[in-house]
Amino acid sequence: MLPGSKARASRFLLVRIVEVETEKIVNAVEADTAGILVRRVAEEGDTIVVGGLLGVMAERAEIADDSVDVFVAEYQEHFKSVAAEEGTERSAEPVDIEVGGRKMRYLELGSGEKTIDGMGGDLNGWMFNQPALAEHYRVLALDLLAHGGSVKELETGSLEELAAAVLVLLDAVGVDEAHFVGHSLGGAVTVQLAAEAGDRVNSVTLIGSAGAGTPVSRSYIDGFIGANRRKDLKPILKQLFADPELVNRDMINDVLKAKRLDGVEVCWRKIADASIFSVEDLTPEAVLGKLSMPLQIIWGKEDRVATRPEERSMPENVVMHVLDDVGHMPQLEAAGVVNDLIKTLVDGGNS
Amino acid sequence: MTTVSMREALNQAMHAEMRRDERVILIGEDVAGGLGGTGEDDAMGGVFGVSQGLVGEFGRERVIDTPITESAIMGMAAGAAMTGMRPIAELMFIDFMGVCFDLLFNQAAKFRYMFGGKAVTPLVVRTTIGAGFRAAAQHSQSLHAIFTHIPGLKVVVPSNAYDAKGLLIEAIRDDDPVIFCEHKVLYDTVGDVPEESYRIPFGEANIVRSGGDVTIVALARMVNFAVKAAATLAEKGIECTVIDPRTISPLDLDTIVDSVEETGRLVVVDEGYPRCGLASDIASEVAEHAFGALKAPIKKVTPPHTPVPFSPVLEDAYIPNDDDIVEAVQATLAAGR
Amino acid sequence: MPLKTFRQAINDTLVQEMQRDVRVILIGEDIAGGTGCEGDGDAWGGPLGVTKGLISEFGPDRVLDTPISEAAFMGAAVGAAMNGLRPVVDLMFNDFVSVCFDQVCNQAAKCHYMYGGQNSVPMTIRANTGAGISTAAQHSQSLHPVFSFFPGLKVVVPTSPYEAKGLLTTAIRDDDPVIFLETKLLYDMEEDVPDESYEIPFGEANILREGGDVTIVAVGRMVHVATEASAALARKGIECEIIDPRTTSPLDTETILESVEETGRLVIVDETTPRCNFATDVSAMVAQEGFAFLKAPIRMVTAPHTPIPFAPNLEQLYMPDPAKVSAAVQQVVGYQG
Amino acid sequence: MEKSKLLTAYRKMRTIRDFEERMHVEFATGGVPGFVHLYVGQEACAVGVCSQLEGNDTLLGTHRGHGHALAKGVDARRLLFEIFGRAEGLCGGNAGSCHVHDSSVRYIGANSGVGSGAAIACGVALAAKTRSDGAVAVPLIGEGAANQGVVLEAMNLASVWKLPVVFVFENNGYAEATGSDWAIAGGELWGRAAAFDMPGVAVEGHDFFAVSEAAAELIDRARKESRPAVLELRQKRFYGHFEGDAQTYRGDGEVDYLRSERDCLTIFTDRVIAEDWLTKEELAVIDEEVTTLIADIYEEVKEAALPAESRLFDNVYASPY
Repeated sequence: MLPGSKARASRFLLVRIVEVETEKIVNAVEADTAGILVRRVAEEGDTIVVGGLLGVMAERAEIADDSVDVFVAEYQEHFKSVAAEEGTERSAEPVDIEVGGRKMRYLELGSGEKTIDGMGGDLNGWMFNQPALAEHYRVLALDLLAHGGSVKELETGSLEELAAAVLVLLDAVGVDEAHFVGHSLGGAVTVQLAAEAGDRVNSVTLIGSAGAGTPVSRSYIDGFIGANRRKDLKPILKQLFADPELVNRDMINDVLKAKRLDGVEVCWRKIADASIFSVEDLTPEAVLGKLSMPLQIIWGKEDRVATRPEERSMPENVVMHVLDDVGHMPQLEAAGVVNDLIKTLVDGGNS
Repeated sequence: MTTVSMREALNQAMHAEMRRDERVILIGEDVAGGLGGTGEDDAMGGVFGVSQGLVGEFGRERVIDTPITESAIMGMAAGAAMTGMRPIAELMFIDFMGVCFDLLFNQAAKFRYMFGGKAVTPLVVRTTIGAGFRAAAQHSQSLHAIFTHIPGLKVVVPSNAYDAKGLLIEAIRDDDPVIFCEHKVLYDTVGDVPEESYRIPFGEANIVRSGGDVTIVALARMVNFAVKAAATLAEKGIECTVIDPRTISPLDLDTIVDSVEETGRLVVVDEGYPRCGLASDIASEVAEHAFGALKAPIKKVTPPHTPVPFSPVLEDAYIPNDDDIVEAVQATLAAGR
Repeated sequence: MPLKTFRQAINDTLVQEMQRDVRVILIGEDIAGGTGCEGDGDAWGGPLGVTKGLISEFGPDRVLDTPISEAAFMGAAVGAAMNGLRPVVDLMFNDFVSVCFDQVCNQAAKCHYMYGGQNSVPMTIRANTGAGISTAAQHSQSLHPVFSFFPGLKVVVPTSPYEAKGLLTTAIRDDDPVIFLETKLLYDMEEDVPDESYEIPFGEANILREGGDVTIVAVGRMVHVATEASAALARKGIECEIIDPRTTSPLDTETILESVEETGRLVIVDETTPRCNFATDVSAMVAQEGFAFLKAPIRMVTAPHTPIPFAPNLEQLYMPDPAKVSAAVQQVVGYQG
Repeated sequence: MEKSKLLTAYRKMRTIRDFEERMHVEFATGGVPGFVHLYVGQEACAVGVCSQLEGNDTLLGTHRGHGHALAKGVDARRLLFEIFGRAEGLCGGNAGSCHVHDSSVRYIGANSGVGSGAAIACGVALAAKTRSDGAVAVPLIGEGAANQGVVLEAMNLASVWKLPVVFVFENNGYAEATGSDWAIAGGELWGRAAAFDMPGVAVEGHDFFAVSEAAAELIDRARKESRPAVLELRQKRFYGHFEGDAQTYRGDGEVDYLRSERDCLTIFTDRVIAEDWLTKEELAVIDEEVTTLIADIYEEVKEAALPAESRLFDNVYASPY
């Protein structure tokens, strides 16, 4: 027996598997240059800082090895200096605060407006948007109640409850008014906020949104909430993207990790019943026509989750953007376009 | 050569070895029976009557009845073996290993290795395996795989009277701990057995039948079913080789691989549980060492992953039989690369 | 997400489950420590410090120190589980199952079945497993194959703090006896682990790395050995898919088969002795169910068929390491049929 | 003792006797699968102990368990069906004679890992103690099993943990074919109790009144003080270790003596009539009812449905995958 002894383990300990989002989605979504992977620089098991070099792609496979070497060396050198300059900003961590006795989590970068995420997602869902926008504004990404790092308890799961929690959070961090971006469920919460507290909302961007007066796929929501195994979840997540191949193992694992937390399934079921299915019978006019701030809607043409409102049914104060070859996740699938649209609306509204 | 039952063949082996070597002793619950009673002295001769008559010839100093205390029995036998005796310890049902596992698995099996070769443990544990007696979940298991898993032990699973005698004599003369598994249902099966002593070496499989289409490896009682299945299949023009490994640790892999090299097809039959059992063990060795010769998936024939049920109808459904083997052989013939 | 060691993750889980459900109790030797002594009443928190602090929060009625008496307290856990509690038993070293094997394999595993489903036996047995810290032949074994062999048991071998927390939560909430094996060498491993409770379902393998050339199935710490090997192999252009079954019983055969269908090649890494172990189990399953996918022999990388030596250099030699895994992978990749 | 309790006790003892005597006959004619170990002669032991148990107390039986089950209140018909491996048996045909179990009357299975019940009882008692429901656990342990290490471990644990367990040793003279006087060092199981700091009592197991009186005191103490105790009951079995046992280890005339001088039913009947507690007529009514019951269920069982083969796979896990 080994009274009080510590197992001598350190030699076998390993670094954590790569952050999902960085490797897989960058590979899949952001690598818009067609090419052949000629050098894999990062190995699985390595942790790569955002912006770090994962691999080198070239137009031709037969590119000389030494020229790849030169490129890698130059890139690494450059990257080191950029990372040093940017320093602390890059390492911002999410913050947990108590709001009304409940824990909520948010991540603040830069200075400017706020974003709200969609159901089942968390603040990481804005990973391609928040840093880019933070170059211009103060940006808060936050986890709705029962999502991400926020508390996994709800009373009713209604839009009122979710929106109220957002307002309390904003009070707590000293934000009186802001531009709001909401995706999916986050969109419904944004609409609710804008209706309740319009004076605090400078503009609204809704992305593949619930709560805009059109139905959300019930089979998707039921399947998403019910699936607790990789095999069940995979076909469901594939509905999210125009290109189903974007759904990879790490993405599934991350969603499963979130779903498996105690209380999540019960909370999401409440939210689905109280917030998603309860508002789908309205019309876009009825919902959005009441709002007076600048309002834009971004929708993927291939969205199979949230029904896209017909453009002609939209009230006059709404501008609509439909993106080709994009599904329910425009902020990931076409991050650059979405970022530009947000920036245009925010700048236009402010100037 | 006389025709005797497997029970009698085992009894002969113990008689002969106890005569031959006075260090051989028999220890167990009711191996004689009658101690402390007012009736006969050799009242039981083991619950299956295998050791009947030994106490009459060798006396209670060498045929040692014990209280119901398997851990003490196995500990005592291991200690005696390490210090100059050659005990045969009876573990009435292999299921009872549950109450003496430490002595076999952590002690007897490891003495020689742990003590750097300084200890010799010539111990034979005679025990019974197998279902078919409506003895339900705690007296019907075939746990030979557990012992096979353990380095330091040798494991024997005889399928007939002739092999039983030769293998038991070999086990008694062997210098390592041997787990000798007697299938309950086989005690009454008869065969021709020489009256003289003879030895069958460990690690030499018996090729029971030769045929070029499929190799069937079967253990203990399953050998009989395999032979029966092979006869049925022969009528349909399918020729099987039936291999009885006789000892499963050590295992005569060469004979099995050689056969699969010829037939290209393998069916493994075992009455033990399917997970991490002998059927998997043999199948995996062939998948590694005879892969190039395989023409079809290896088929395992085992009971399901359930405890042994009591009810006759359920127990019959549980135990693999010749029909299951025929089906497996036909399935492997139907499949192909 | 906070960084936690494997040890802390387990401690957290026990605290949370005991807070959540008053029926959850802990039983084991020195899980508090100091009982009956003059000094600290939470002297040890288990010999490896995993249960430290629990007695302070939950008191001696729910954190029960025991005499050194595995058979008694394991049996007691079975009885308590059948009578409405949900005991978590600390067996300390999995090797000690040998002195309470009957309680685990003949009672806990079978009661639900034998009694026709009348009583469930919701108990979790935590035990440490594996070699690497010179605890020699009787305190270093990896016995997941022995447990997986028995129908009625579920067997979990977590590979990291995150996995340990989710799987232990599932184990405690599960209505069957679960063997939860904690690899000694992983206790100090750190990882992000949510503060909240979460369950990881049994029977769902984790794919740690995707690759099209070879499938590697590994359990426990061997997953990290395989990962290390695969990084080196990737530099040579060989891409491995690494599958951690998480639970060896139930086994996610589907994920393994799907992967082999892609890669056509399989290497299994298992720290146990080679006979009738988990590697043979997976190999035989694929040789039967996925034969048509195979382009090369299945290779098993295991410990040798010996007890575990003490001397650190011999012990290193005993355990599978990345070099052995790489060699096996290169063999199957280079196989010419 | 109240009259109703006496009638119940008599009915149970009579039922066990007739159930087992008929089983002896049926086994010989080959209708019973597997092994049976008969309880004839020991009826007063289990019935005496159970006369002092309350509804939430648990009894843990052994392989010689038909009498244990019936004494605890298990339905004779469903017990018989189980022994015959029929679908309607208590455990659906998974248990058989040696593992019969009935949670509805808090009878925890007969167990053929001898001695294991002693340890399991500790957990049953622990659960009762944790819930403060005032229940007691009573494992029945053969005197042969008493020499298993686990029984001694369980006695120690029960004492250290202060559990309401009454260890009842049924000393029926023989562990299989070995005499108990030889196999038990010191000769007396009750004497082992002192070493574990608990009271130990031995009584004649053929005397229902002696058994129930001793059991009453020990069970009551266990319940009130949450402490273990030992009760040793001495009464030789009338039949062999299992049916088919030639019993050559017994002395000449031993069973005849037991049947004429040590029959718990005769002793009970003589006493209740002599003391005017019950009448012959009252006993005769019970005899007749039991005779009819046994005849009926043995008739019925032979025609009863067998379990569906699919049941082979049921109940391996409580939460299957």
